[in-house]
Amino acid sequence: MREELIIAGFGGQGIMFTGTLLSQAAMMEGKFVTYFPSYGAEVRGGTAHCSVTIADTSIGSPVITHPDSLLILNKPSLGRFGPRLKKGGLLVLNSTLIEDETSIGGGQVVRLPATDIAEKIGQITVANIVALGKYLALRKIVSQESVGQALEVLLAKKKKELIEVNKKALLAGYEYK
Amino acid sequence: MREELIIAGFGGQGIMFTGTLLSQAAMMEGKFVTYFPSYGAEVRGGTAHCSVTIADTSIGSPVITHPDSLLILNKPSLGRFGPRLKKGGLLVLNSTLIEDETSIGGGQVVRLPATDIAEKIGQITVANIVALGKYLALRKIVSQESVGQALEVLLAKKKKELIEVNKKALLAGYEYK
Amino acid sequence: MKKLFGKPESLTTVNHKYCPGCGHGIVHRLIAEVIDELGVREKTIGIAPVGCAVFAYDYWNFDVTEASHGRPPAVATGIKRVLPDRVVFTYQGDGDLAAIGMAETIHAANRGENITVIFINNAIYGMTTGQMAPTSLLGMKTTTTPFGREAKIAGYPIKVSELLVTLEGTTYLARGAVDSAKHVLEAKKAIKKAFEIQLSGKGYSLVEILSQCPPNWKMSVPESLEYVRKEMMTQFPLGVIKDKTGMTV
Amino acid sequence: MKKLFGKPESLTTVNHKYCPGCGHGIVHRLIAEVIDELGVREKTIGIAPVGCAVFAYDYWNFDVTEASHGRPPAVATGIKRVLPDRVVFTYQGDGDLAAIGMAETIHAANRGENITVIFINNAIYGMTTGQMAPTSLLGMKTTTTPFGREAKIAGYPIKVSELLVTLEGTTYLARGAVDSAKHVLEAKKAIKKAFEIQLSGKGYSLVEILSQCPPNWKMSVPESLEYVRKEMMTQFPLGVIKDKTGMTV
Amino acid sequence: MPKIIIAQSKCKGCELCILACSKKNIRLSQKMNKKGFHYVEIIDPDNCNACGLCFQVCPEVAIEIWK
Amino acid sequence: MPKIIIAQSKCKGCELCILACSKKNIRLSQKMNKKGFHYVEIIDPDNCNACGLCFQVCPEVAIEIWK
Amino acid sequence: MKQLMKGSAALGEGAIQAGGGAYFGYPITPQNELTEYMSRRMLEERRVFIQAESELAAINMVFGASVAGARAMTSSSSPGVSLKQEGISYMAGCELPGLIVNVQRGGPGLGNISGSQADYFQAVRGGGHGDYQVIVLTPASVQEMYEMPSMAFSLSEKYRTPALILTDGILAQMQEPMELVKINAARSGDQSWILDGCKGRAPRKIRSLLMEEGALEAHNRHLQKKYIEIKNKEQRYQLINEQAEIMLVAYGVSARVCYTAVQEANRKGLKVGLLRPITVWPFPEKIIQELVPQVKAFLVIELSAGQMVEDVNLAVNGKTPVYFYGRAGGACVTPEEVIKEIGKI
Amino acid sequence: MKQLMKGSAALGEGAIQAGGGAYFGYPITPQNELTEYMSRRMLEERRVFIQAESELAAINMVFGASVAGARAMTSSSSPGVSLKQEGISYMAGCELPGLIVNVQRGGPGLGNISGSQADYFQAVRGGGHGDYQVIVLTPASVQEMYEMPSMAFSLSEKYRTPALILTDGILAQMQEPMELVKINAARSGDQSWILDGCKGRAPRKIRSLLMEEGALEAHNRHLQKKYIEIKNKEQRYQLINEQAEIMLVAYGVSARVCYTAVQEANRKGLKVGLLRPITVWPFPEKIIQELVPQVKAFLVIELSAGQMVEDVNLAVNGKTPVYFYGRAGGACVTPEEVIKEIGKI
Ligand SMILES: Cc1ncc(C[n+]2csc(CCOP(=O)(O)OP(=O)(O)O)c2C)c(N)n1
Ligand SMILES: Cc1ncc(C[n+]2csc(CCOP(=O)(O)OP(=O)(O)O)c2C)c(N)n1
Ligand code: SF4
Ligand code: SF4
Ligand code: SF4
Ligand code: SF4
Ligand code: SF4
Ligand code: SF4
Ligand SMILES: [Mg+2]
Ligand SMILES: [Mg+2]
Repeated sequence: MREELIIAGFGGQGIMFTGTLLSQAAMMEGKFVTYFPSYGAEVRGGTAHCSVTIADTSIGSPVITHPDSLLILNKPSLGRFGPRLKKGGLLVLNSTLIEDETSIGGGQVVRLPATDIAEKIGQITVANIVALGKYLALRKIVSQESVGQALEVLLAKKKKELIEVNKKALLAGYEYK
Repeated sequence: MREELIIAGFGGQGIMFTGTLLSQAAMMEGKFVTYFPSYGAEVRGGTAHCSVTIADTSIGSPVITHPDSLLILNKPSLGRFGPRLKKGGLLVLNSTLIEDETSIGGGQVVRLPATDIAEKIGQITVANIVALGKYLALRKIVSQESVGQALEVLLAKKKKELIEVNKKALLAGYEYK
Repeated sequence: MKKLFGKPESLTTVNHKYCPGCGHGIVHRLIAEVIDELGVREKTIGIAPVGCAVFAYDYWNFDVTEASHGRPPAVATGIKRVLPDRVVFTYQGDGDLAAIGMAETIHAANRGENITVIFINNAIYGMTTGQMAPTSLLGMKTTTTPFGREAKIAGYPIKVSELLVTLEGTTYLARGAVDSAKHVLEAKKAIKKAFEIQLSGKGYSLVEILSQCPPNWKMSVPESLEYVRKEMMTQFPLGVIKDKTGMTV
Repeated sequence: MKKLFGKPESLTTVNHKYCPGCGHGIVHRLIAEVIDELGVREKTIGIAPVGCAVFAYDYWNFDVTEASHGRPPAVATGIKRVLPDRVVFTYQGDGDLAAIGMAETIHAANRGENITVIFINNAIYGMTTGQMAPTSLLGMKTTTTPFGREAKIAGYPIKVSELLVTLEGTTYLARGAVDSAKHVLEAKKAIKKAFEIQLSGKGYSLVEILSQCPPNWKMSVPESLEYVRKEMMTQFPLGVIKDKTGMTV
Repeated sequence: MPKIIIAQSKCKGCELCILACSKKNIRLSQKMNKKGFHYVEIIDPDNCNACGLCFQVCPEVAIEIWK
Repeated sequence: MPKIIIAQSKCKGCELCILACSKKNIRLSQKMNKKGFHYVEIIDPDNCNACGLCFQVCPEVAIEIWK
Repeated sequence: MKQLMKGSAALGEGAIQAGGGAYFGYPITPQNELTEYMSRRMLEERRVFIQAESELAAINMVFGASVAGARAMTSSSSPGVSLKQEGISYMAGCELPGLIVNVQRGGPGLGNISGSQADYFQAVRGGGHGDYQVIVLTPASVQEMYEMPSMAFSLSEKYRTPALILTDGILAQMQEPMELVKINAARSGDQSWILDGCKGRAPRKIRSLLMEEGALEAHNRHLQKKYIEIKNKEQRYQLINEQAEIMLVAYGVSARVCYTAVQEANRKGLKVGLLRPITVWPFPEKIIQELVPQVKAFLVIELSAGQMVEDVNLAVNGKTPVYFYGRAGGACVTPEEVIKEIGKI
Repeated sequence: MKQLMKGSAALGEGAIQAGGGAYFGYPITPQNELTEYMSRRMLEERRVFIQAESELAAINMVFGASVAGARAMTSSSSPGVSLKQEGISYMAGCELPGLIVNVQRGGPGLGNISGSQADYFQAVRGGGHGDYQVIVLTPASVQEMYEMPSMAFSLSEKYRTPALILTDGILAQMQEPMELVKINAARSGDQSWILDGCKGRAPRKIRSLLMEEGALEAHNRHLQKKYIEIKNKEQRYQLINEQAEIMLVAYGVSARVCYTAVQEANRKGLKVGLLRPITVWPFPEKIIQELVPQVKAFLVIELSAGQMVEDVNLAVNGKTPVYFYGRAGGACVTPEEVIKEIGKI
């Protein structure tokens, strides 16, 4: 097993957190994992993205050129990363912010209104986790439970109060049809 | 023909001028010549010396390890350069300032009281030229006339008044027995 | 209808990459307006720093060169001495001008180079995401002073304009801010004066502008304006610090 | 019989390489005497500069390190932070301290490093044989200002002690000279005070010493003393420039 | 009546103009532009006096005022 | 009577001590030391008051004074 | 227990665990997280942290802290490391230990902030002046980022010459599981040169200026002897598939790319292996010379226009073909590209 | 008419005759006479002279003067040149012409002030960061010191990359007869990048920061293409005794030593020749490769612990034995030593 995922959106949409969360969960499951952020430092504006590779065997470069999957939370990122998706790959889109209807050659395109769903949950900033839930439902790279545990680890120190709403978002995404 | 000469003494004894003068004369005679100063910069005190190589064919390195001749104007320089003299080489000493009586293995040692002679001429600072005169008398590397002309070239701009006394010193050294 | 306010010719149409509320964009425009008003766009050479304003060459519609971090004063010196009739200015952040570039700053000022320096003091390293700057206030939490800037460890905020006062080479030193329209207009006057001094060959001029950096200060834009007014202006009072020409702004 | 005057313990017996009349040798002795008097020879670490005093490590009878040209304040900072209970001082010329090392000088001062800086201002680059220094007086002929230092080209003589006054990190700034026995004794008092400030943990102290360089000034020794008194002291007045401790020398 | 044009695509919603406007005549829109920023809009064009304060503080030079 | 010792080998003949001595009690020797400098000498040992002014200005620490 | 950690933080923690007593840095992307990490942790540990006014000041503070006996370090990225070259030459000349970290980014000039490997020559050929060497170590995982400072400090002290960890923006920014294993913090080598006040001993001097006739030449001979000893004793590397016919040679992040390429090539039945230098100075030339008879070709992979390939060429000395593939300017080579290059041989 | 001239003065006058418009220097032995010469002559010629506050400032003033279109230069000696490395990398990245002179002295660290050749690697392998090259010229006589600035400026402008004259304390300090021949001062190459105000044209920008995806890689490809062109077209050397069996390889002052050694060896009937690289980057590898079949051994002579010998090794690639003899730390090799080394082969 080897999954290369790029997560992309605006800065502020929790892109890096999503990637770290997934990586933490993968590590807790004993998998090999690398996480690589795009560093916005020295560039203001534009999109943020990160690359997560999860595998059964040790991983070489953390840099992903042609991802197996894409988690795209805003429109500019679709233009930037869409064309890079591996043939037959999976594209999960936040349809609240992306009206785009074009299909990706051969691949699976899944649209979910992540921001709307997050708003309904009462915390617009968890749209990323909603999208992650959907992605995990489609690619069972790591279990929902592991992500839940990872959430507890990562938020334990400073943001304990956010654990529940994030779990809710994860579930909402996971179960979104 | 190839002559390698080191001239050494205290800073202030006109060591560099003596070397340049000889080089200028050699050049005016159409010879190949290199002049290389020891740069006292970044070292205060100690001795000053310079290296002059004169030859019929083009000259490689201007650095002299074992000179054919030495022109030594003070005592510390004798200790430093004496041992380097080529076997059978010529050593001209300023006996006013160097009481040393040791001979140089196999070589020719010539002592002249250059400072005393210079004082008599009325310009203590031309002891260097006195010594040069003696040296030239012994090794006819360049002619006395060329050195005279070189003096005119070098002193023409700023120290015209010194040409005569320098010429006198040169002659005094040349003719010293 | 007449256009009362709009993009000056000396700005390109390229969009800034600055964060929302950042003062850099305002000062870029002020410089462009001054250059337009003085009619010197075609003889101006700007020097962009290494800092958030590193892309300034894309935003100004005149000749601009990059300079290595901290060295704009040296680069400006090289340009101005070769082309003394051109208008040459540097645009520098507090890290660029007062940390790594302190020696070049002092010496260009001391030589009285006939250049203009626009100095953006936002008390932080913006581009590298929020480290302490030489001008960071005591107690300020930055990514390299996680417990707040402490004088014993990290020294005091440097008052650059005051530091340069003792140098005979400096002709004009002033400090402004861009936290409000009023201050923006005052800052523009100071910038204009600085360029005029250069045009009349009177020597070195520097305008320091207190500027907000909301994200690295970890503040909202309104909070950052308050910080400029309450904290920054206390440490770095606005006004003309030196004016050898005797004229007031 | 008692020895009234003689070589202090903190000097070695190695002969100086300085030119006749040079002030460096006098200041070396003053430092050594002060260190002896304070009883700190065995816990002192000196930093020799790149300049005529580069061989100072041979002359002082305590631990001494070299530093690259201009960087003694940074080296001193490294040592003092690691060994805060040792006595750490730099010894620097005007080229070292005020030209290439200006940024390090300002920043160590601004951090209020608890070190002592002995600054030899001889208005020239001695070691490299007589080029202009940042402190060379206007009109002064040096090997790089053959027509005399002209402000338009080469800027103004920098008053280092005055420049540092505005920095909050500086505790004690004083200027002395070694042109006469009287001034030598005053200079010693200032040096002693500077070391005492360090010993009591009060922060950064700098003593600037006007010093003659007869050969590079192209003067006899007496002429050079006159130059110090007439020209140097006019531009660089003697006295305490700043004293945060409030005590007078 | 002055004409005030705010380039939505340039605006980053920093609200500096809102704080600057003496007429309190600018507000944040509910809508986002392509860059993901809520841009600002004039509340009442007739209430604008073309004072230019909003222009002065706008870091994006997103505002143009005609009269 | 104070004893004043001037190390000839160290002296560089800079004359600073000569200028400093209130008693005008130091002069340049006609002789040179090994380094090529005319060193200084005390004119009249009895005339020295051990004030140490000469010591203070000597860059070579060539002077020692006992009493 | 494993934990996710950023490469730069791992390096910082590794230096702290190794007894790093003094850190001096200046911000520059992509090494900021290291400076930031140290700004918190060093103070927590009551050790010395200073954000210097410049890279120049930082390396000279390291000089001072090292003189005073601390395990001292600095870190920067390419342009900032260029500014340290004079200081590094001084440290080598004065025989001072110390650690410099270069988180390489794209160049030349301001370049960009992506990971790169284009400062190899600067590191191993002495970007500063004079004949000197620093020991250059190259981690290839977050775990190694954590463990390498200890190795660097102790080699540096043992041989009294600065050590440099040559890494890049990718390794510094990435996170992967790693373990905070126990680190050896014992100081190694003679310490009788440290300046801490001459109590009970003769004063000591630290200097690189040697003006007496022949002194600097003698010092250089001493240095060269030391360098030869290091060359003989300290060549380190990792070898994957010793029996390979095509041997990739790569360090740091490009070794990771090659690792994936080797796996895939092997799957296809190709006899491809990987030699990963861990020290690039001393360069592991002995193993290369040993491999020469069996290897049909070396393929050197770098994120540069080709620098380490020269060391491979010098070691191989014409006896086997040496190929190169690289991408300069902050671009990263992919495993696919490596496989394609293997195909071309 | 011949005249005696110091190497450093000759270089300075040569730069002035070549139209050098701006000089920025900082004192350091043994190049002080060059700065001093320029301080007088540039003002006499009403050109720009500044004694900068440091070597760092000086190289960045050169950057500025070059941006403004002047033939700009700086000079220093080893430690000072180390401080210029960041600036040189920027100039290469921005494709700016300009001249840097390194009057090499003994290192590492403060070292001493004797002539040396230990900064070769720094010059030809890019002591700064990133993949870049500067054109490196090596004079071997006072006459060449005078003539080389013109060559340096024009190559530098033609290819828009900095040029470096790599000389040493011996050549700079020595005097020998030379002739003030007429120098070509014509500016070469395209000038449409100069910043002098955008009157009548679109504004221009000078930068080395390329953040857009792929831009820096493309820029590096462009630079490498240019470097390859220079390598192909600009290798310069002097060859004495083409038919020699033992070929000495040396540049600058050590080439002069070798010249004497060759004369003596030939007198003794030994078939010894000398290849003197005039450009050391690009290194004259083509002629070495041509010589390989006929030469029994190369003997490289340097005033260093062995740096250029690597370039000879890379060019020879194991096909002929390459020997090295050198002296580091400011000591000078003698013709006798060279002859002894020849004897050992
Ligand atoms: C030699 C060097 N050191 C460090 C950096 C990294 N760097 C880029 S911008 C910057 C500081 C920016 O701060 P400032 O000058 O205050 O500008 P701001 O971004 O705040 O406007 C630094 C340290 C660099 N590019 N080069
Ligand atoms: C990086 C570097 N630049 C330049 C030099 C050459 N240098 C040696 S000493 C010196 C200046 C000396 O002047 P100053 O600091 O005033 O000391 P002084 O000799 O006058 O006492 C210079 C420029 C050097 N050694 N290293
Ligand atoms: S980081 Fe600060 S200075 Fe930089 S663009 Fe953002 S607000 Fe402006
Ligand atoms: S050159 Fe000047 S500073 Fe240097 S030793 Fe001589 S007198 Fe003193
Ligand atoms: S021009 Fe004045 S009144 Fe009109 S919107 Fe702007 S600030 Fe408000
Ligand atoms: S000031 Fe400009 S960028 Fe900010 S909200 Fe107003 S229009 Fe938008
Ligand atoms: S001690 Fe006083 S009186 Fe005696 S020689 Fe010295 S200065 Fe003169
Ligand atoms: S002051 Fe010292 S060195 Fe100078 S003349 Fe007197 S004894 Fe000699
Ligand atoms: Mg800033
Ligand atoms: Mg000085």
